[in-house]
Amino acid sequence: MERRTKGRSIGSDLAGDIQTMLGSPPDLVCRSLITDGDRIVKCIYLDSLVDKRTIDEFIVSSVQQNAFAEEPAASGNQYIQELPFTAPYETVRQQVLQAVVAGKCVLIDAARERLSLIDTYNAPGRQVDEPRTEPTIRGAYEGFTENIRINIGLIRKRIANPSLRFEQMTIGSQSGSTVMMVYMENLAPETLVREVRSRLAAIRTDSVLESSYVEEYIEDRILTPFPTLLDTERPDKTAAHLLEGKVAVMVDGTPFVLIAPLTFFELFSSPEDYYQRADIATFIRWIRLISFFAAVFAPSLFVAATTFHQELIPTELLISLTAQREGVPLPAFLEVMLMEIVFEIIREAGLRMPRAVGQALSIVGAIVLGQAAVEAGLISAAVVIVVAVTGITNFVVPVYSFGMSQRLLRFTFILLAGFMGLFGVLCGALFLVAHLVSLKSFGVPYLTPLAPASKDDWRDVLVRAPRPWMKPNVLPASIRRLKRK
Amino acid sequence: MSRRQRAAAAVLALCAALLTSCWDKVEINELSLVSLAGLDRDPESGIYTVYLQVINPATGASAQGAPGGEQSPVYTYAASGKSLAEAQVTFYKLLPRRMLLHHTKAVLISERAARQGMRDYMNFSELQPDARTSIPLLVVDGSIAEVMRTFTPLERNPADSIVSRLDLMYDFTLKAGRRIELRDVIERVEREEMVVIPIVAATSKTGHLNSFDVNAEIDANRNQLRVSGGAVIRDYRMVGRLNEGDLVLYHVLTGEKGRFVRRFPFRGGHITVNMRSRRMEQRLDWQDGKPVVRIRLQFEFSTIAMKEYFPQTLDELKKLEQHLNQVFAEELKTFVNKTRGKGWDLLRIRSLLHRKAPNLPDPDQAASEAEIKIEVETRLRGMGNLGRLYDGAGGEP
Amino acid sequence: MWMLYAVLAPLIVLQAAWLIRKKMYRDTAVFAAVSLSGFGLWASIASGRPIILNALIGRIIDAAMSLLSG
Amino acid sequence: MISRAQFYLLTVNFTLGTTLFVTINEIIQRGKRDAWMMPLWAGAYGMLAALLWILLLRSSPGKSPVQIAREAWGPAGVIVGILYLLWFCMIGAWALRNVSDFMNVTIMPRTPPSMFHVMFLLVAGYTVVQGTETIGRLNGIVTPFLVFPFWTILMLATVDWDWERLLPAFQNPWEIFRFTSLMGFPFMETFALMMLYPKVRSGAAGALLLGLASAAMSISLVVFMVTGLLGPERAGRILYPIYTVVQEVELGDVIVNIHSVLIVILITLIFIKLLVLLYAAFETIHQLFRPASRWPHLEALSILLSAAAVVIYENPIQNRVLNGAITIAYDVFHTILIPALMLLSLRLRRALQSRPRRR
Repeated sequence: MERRTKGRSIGSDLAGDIQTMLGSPPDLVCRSLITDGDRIVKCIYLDSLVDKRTIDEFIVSSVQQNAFAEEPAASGNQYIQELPFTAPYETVRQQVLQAVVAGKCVLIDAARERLSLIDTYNAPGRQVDEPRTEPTIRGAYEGFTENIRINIGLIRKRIANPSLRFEQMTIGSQSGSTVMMVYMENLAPETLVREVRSRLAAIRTDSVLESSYVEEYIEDRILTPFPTLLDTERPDKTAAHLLEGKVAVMVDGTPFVLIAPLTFFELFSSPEDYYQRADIATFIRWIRLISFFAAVFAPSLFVAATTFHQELIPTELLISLTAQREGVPLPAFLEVMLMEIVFEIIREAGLRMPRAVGQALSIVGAIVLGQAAVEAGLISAAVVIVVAVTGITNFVVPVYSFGMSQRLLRFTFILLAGFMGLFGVLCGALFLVAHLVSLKSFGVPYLTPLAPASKDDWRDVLVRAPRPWMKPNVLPASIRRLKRK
Repeated sequence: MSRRQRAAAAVLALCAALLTSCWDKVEINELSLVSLAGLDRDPESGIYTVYLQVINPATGASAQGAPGGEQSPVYTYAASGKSLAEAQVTFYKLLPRRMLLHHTKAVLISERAARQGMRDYMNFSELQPDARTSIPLLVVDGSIAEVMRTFTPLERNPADSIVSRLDLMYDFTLKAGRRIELRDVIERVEREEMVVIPIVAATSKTGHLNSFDVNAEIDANRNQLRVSGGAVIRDYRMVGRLNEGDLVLYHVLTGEKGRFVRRFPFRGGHITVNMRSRRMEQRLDWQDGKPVVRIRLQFEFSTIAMKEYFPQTLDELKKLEQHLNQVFAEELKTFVNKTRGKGWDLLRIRSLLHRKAPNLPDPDQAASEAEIKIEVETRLRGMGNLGRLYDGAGGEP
Repeated sequence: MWMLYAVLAPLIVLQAAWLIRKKMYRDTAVFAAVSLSGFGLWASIASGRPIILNALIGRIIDAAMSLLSG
Repeated sequence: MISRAQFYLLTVNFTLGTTLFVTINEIIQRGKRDAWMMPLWAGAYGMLAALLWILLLRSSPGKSPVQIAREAWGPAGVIVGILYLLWFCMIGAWALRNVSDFMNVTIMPRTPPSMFHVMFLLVAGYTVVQGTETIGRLNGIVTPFLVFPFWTILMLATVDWDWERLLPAFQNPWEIFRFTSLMGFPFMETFALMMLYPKVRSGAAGALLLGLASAAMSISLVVFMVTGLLGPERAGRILYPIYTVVQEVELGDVIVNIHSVLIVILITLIFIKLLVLLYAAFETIHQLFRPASRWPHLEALSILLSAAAVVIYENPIQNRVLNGAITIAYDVFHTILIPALMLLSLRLRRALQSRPRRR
């Protein structure tokens, strides 16, 4: 390698080398600009990644009337970067290659012995759009996009504060993706920032294509159904969390931003809570809690009650349940299990289906599987009701990834209920609580502010107290814990 | 073994456990819901006969308005054995589904079994964790087999029918008390008190009928069950009966609160009063070494049933009230004396003595010779819709 | 009661083997001591001659009492 | 490290643990209408014992009884430690057996007892591995779910409350002092909490005493209510009066049999007790032999406990008889005799050491 590069000079050979090393792709442009000093300045860029207007109006013109290269760019400038002409050819070539594939424009001025990399990155992508996974009625309709620059803008727009910090780093030996760490320097606890930074730096992987890649590397515990980092595509939510002193992690190429630390009860609060009247918000929050319990426990309790503890069911109801089950072949446990699985299949299919067919599918699911199965006496009506209820309640929770974990828990509990009835459910519940209290997210106990208890935070957990009643600019308990350390 | 492997192992272990049989699991359509239990014991052979009324779930889908057509709402099974447990298991000769006793609404016991004594039965049912003892116990007058095989119109499930009748009777006639459940019988008897439980009997029948016929028959007085009268229980044995009139007095004296209608002699004729017992208090004091029990009873009455006479002035009212006090007290006294004559301590004087004066040498003796003073206090509350009665001729002679 | 052994024996043996492989000999000793005593109890149950701890302690205490007194 | 409040709750739940299920009917049997007084004086005694323990642990702060034993007697302390280990296992097995007996008698007659034991041990083991905080917080979260339904049900049950059942009161006030084994179980067993004691941030002593006091109070209140609800005649004879009480509760005419739910909820109390005991045993092993790993020893303990729970007694009758006979001696030995001796020898040693320094 070293030998081959011997005697090659940046001025003469670099352009050609780059072309060959990139396999002379169709979108590689290599122009020779003639300045009025009759010097030739080579200009290389991938024209699929760059903003042509910048190149034509700014670079080309400024080079041609020699306005450009006069002042050497200040070092540390993100946009214009100077490379020393004297540096070893090999390293220079590597940097230049990196720059080109990262959408920069390379200017080689052989006469003046200057090599400048100008950031003209402008990748094709979606414009700002409504968030898909967490829409709201009241509140901003903007969602993050795949373009990290736009996302930064969306955050800055909401927090006009000099102490808002963006730390950029490149992760992924192959993909070389841009990952950005965002926090408020005056609010975020130093320990937290350091922790996140070190965990990000510790990532050894070849590619990061979505924020979940990062999430899996930096979360505290792998073996848990619960998300320990909040992922959102709502700028306002992100801003709110940043203002609570939390740290956000953005990955270029995905609209999902990770926020750490996350506590259990934040999963039940949606940005909408703070845009609505306090009483309504509180009520809705309770609905969410209830539907969480319903989604997790309803089928298992049904199984337990109908196959182990029939005495629980009021006589009349029991009679009609029995009447429904006359001639149903499957045991209740299998019945529920089957229906749940079928339901999950329908839902999964519904996601993949093109919109138009989705309608048809839901009809098939509802009518054929519900109605027909009941009338054919394969499934008792009660089971269909239970499954439907759990299915609906599952969608109430505002965080999508949390909905997933609910589904997982539900099946476990059905198993336990089918195994030992209420006792099994009890054991499962105790296990769950033990797991939750032992869980930590970036050093913050998952169940704060419930356990460990900090009472003055309860006014924003089970209720959403009116803002005037809340203490102004008090960070949540989780962050205060970290500050204390 | 890394943590992940551990978790996997744990999950595997759990699944392995799940794959094994689930012991207490039983599908609801493998159950027979017992709604009414009956007990009989033949004095000679000492053979128990247990009757179970099992709900027919096919008729349960009545929520959709389709009461299972001509099917019987309940099926009555009978099995007998030397002991209750034997009888209970013998059912599976006939019963295709596992018994579920939790939903039993009432227990019937035949008079002859009650007279022999039902301690063993009480013990048995307290031993069974799934047999609740907080359900009413009734004595069957006549053949229990017939009662257990009698349909009830309107309320298709006989057990429900009986229970709701007991409630209604308590509310409107005071001919049924509140303390008539198995547990009350047990507790009272263990305290050496007496307790009176209602009696149920089958009314006259017109041949053998099925549920459809019963529901088609207009005359609801026939072919069904009647709850009337009370059986006096002492030491788990039925020792006698109370007729309906006495039953009211008994409940009044034992402090049950409820409405009832009673007819008192008044000015040569009679007067019907709709009464409501307010409070009862027993006081014990001693006169020259003899216990004296004072029973104060407070009643409210309303003019709603008083079709014979309507007081206009205050002193008329006072007279009426005094009259009622005095007459009612008389009736109560005669009732008390009658029962005490039979040696029945229905007023639970003995346990009163035991509570108030625990270390008497011979409580039974003292109880039997305790003097009982009853004072009644009635007040007019509540009115009918008439300010003064129509006083044309042609009333009851 | 082969079932019992089928469950318990691998549990104990594998765990002990793992401990030894990890060169935690002290742990192995403790683990073996505790788990084997448990296994012994299970075996006594399986063999149908259970050692009733309550009665055992009762006897021990009586013995101690008699020692103290006599 | 757990907080004072958490320790307090642990004490209460630990003490109530099996007591609410097992002992109530025996208490009422012996004390008749005055039974509710017995837990009170037993609790007072328990607090006295607790004072001794606190004295012991104060004498060398931050150390658990086992460590103190080693400090006091060196190698002989190891034997003491093993004795304690066995004692914890014993009580733990007892608690487990109570669960399975109770469940078998009441709502799940066919399930083999060992299933209950194994399930509980799995969960408890997982919790203990997570450490002290987890135990404290778990208990803290679970407690309201225990307290609220239980007392609500007792309140609902008071519809058939009858004062006559509690009369005549104070007939034989001295009869209540006859039930000595009540001192041992539950109150002396709380010694197991002393393994947690050093892990409490501050004010553990107050929390312990307060916890014992309120536990005694609530036991006596429960006994009082049960007597008033079932009457001494029935409550004294029924094996699990609590079960009967909740069984006879009726919410209107619709919800008539809610007992299984309540039973299953109340079982959690016993779980807490088991949790503490398992933790104590586990800690003992750790402090005695300082092993590097955690899971294997819990596994071993689970095997031991699950076996011991089966053979702890043959049948309830034998249990009752032997219980009356041995409990008190057994507990006094572990919770009064040994601690007192340890305290004594510590004082002596300190005195001996301090003499030359004074010169």
